[in-house]
Amino acid sequence: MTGAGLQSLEALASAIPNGASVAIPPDYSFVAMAATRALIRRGARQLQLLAVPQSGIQADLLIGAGCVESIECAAVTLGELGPAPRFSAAVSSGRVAIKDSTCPAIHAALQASEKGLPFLPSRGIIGSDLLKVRTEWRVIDNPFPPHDPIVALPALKPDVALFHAPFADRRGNIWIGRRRELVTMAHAATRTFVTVEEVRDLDLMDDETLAAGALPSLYVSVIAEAKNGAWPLGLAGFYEADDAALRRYAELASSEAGFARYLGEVLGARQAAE
Amino acid sequence: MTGAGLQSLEALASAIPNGASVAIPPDYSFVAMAATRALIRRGARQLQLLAVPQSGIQADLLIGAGCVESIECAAVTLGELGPAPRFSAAVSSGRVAIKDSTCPAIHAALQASEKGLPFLPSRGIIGSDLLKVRTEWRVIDNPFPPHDPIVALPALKPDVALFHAPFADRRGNIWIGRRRELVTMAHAATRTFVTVEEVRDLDLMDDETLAAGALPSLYVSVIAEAKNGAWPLGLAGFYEADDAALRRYAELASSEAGFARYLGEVLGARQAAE
Amino acid sequence: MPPRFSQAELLIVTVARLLEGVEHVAVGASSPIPGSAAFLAQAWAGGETRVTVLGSRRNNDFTDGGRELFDCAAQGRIGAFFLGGGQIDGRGNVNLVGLGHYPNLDVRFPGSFGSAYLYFLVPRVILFREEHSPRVLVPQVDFISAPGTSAPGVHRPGGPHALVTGRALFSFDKTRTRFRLESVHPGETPASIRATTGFDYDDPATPATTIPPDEKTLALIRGPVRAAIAEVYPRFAARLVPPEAA
Amino acid sequence: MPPRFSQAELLIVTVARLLEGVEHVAVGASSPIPGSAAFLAQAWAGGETRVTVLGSRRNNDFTDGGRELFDCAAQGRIGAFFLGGGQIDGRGNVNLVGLGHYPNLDVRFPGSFGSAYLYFLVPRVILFREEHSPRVLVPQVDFISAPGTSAPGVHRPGGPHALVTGRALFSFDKTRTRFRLESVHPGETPASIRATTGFDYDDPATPATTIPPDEKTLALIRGPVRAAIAEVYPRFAARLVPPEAA
Repeated sequence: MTGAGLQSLEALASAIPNGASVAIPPDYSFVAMAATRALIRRGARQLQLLAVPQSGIQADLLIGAGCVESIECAAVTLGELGPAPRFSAAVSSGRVAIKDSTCPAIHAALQASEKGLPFLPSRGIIGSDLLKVRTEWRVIDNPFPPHDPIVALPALKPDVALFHAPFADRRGNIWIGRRRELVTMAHAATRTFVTVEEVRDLDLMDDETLAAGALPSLYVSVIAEAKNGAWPLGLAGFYEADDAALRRYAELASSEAGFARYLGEVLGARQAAE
Repeated sequence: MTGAGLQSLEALASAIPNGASVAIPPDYSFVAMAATRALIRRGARQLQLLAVPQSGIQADLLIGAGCVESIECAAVTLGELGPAPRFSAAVSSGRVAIKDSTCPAIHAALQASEKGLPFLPSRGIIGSDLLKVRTEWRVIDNPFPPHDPIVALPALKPDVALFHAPFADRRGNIWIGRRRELVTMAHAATRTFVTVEEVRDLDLMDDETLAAGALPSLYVSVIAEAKNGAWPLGLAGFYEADDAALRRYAELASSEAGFARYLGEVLGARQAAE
Repeated sequence: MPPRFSQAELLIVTVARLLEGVEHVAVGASSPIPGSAAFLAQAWAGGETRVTVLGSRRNNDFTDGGRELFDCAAQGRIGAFFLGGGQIDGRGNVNLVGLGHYPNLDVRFPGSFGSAYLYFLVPRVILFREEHSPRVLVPQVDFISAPGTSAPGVHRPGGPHALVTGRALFSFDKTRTRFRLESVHPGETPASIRATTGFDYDDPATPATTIPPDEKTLALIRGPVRAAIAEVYPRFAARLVPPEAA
Repeated sequence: MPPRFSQAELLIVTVARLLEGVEHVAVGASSPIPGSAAFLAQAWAGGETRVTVLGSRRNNDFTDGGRELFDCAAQGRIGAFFLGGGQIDGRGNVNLVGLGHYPNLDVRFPGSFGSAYLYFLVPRVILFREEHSPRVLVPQVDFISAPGTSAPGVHRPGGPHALVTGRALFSFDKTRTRFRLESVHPGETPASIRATTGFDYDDPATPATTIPPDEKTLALIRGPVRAAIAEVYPRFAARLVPPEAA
């Protein structure tokens, strides 16, 4: 790749400052797990996570490792493997502040930033206690008939969007396929950091079929290569999730001591590769 | 293709009723010109065109042929070939009603329908005379600091979205590549009518690369095959515009008599093929 | 002799019956039984019912990112959806956030997901919770992730249609904002339902017994339905066939 | 002997000078000279300036549909854009709709395009109109497609930066909401500009003459710039090389 965008995984992790608000995708959508481990290795602190709109092992790991000050999300869960233990413990104890939300509210608030708008209206929500605890959300009058009440969601503008993708081209365009929440994240965020399986010597924009799944380099600040960078999660269409590794996480993370053991096992073992 | 979606071009044109509001894409984005000729042949009347967000020869042809009662658009022009003569004449004389708009307002109003919202806010516009002539647009207070005035655009929900695409798959999914205004149009419209160069015996969703550029059949009501269906416009990545034919249109359409001659030449000559 | 069936199979067929006539069923996170029910309804409809399963590649044609499910629902293109709940109360309110006084919860659940939106917009929302106990079915939820009903004037084309638990099937009466017991599952009685339900509800003079799946339906569940659900819920699919049928 | 150059080449270089330091220049519809200027600025910056041309395939990396240009501008990621105008007035208002009393116009123009949005959001909007006459540069436009300035309190990070015509270069003073004559093109005088301009403007004691393109710049225009603009404006590109240079 030409240009200054390509950096090492460590450099990428170091460029995400402590205290940054960081938007992350859901477990089924191109999660930057290698970068997550690099953030833990560098001892990131006080991150303000924004799950778009939910997270799983990524948020749980960062929370367990003490990297997180607050999280805004519609949910954090390990799916079929049960609740996210470090998330549940940290939020119940108040150690990590939570801004409870609902999936479409997070999508809409990012679209507000994408459009440079102060807010986007949203259907639903009225009557939910979310409206009580999210005191910054407003109910306004729909200015058109039937002039019904409608929720106005203030724009969310993350400092950083962070995800993993199958590949970048030599100009720094990223192939994201149909994972278009990544496009919204990148448009909304001030800076976008991407790890990729590989940099390919081609131009995504030369081929309309590939271009259809491309995020233009215009929105991308830093790219780092990370083979199997979504592990132990999968990368849809490229590799499956590592079921045993996820189960191992769910087992160990259920206690603080177990979580520490997991970190020791995984950070050490994968450091060479990453 | 399996399913009831595949029809003849004539059937597709007949299924668009007189008086329908019809959303059409800009000249550079997959315009259903063969279907446009079929609409003229069937004598469509009182169409309410919505250019997303501008149009060229397609709107000019429909207006010249008397199919149009009103048009909402940010612009109609033949580009390097000059103004759109039938549009200019019909709008100046008041024979066709115009709702002047601006490109992002049309995109936003369609996104409002896409989200089932009564309106979407928009930046800009305040101080433009568009706000005076579009009496249904409202200026509301941004409910968040600095509480500045902001325009609320009521949702646009076309009865029909009409466009041409390179191909459909056997399940009725449409490949639209990076022409994503077509996705917004289809999401916003009640029904979507698509002509395609061909129906291919594959499933777009089986291949993540192709899926990235697919509009799911969920949003598509009718598909018809039309070879060179964008002619005389091009189909980006598939064929170029027919420059001579476009020039011929611009020359003839500058007078009503010339326009009638053009219709005679083109509708007759292409009927067999379409 | 009637066929033997599992609890899961009874619940799948019970939920599937509620999906009749729905053109497009969407299935959210952590929903193996509702997902299986959607595939069963699809099989009954000769494949004409569209089923979209979150997290699936084979049964998810969305190409506009995470927001498409919600936009699609707001467009009126989704006929049925499922919600669970750590707590569900007698007015149809659901709690997916936690137990206790927010934010200092005694037990934290994963979160509200899309409930605070889809519950308003999808015409036929089916509440599904296998555990039927006073702990889950409460007089009033600790936190309203999504309300069962809305004040007049609030845009709300959607809402609760039915509640399926491991013991019974309830319908929801939007006018009375109350559940009504429709049928008790085999082995349960009106009294056992009353005893294990924390909220008040209406019941008919003689509640029906939930009709078990017949042989043909069981074959569908153990065949194509199991195959379809296995993609997203492999552990659940592995448990779906009773040992004696293996 | 100074090199010979065409009017188009003079305008290209004049516009390109206004793009210095801009990271991303976007070029809208019907803009061959601004488009060429953007490519010239890109060549001067060693390729580091990003140029997005509407209607181009080679110079348009947008993949989010027609709205992306506008969203991108609203995000602050577009530094410069161009607007024309059937009429432009002394307060920087532009009219792209028509002449006469709306809606019964005497002359209809194509329409406002994205002007009513981009003029508010792009920091450096360059007004470009080759015809410099009292017909085009009027005291007050008949229809304000987009206003040159906004009331205090209206969100407006962008606005007019300069006006380039076939006769002169003006800057725009946002505080005074007036144009200022910066330079007259070769062959023009302060008096000829005053005579052909329908609105009032400020002028310096001794207005400069617009500096013509040098040999090196002309080589860029006739080489890579011409090649790049030919994709979208083939007719314009064909006219770009003066006959004597062919």
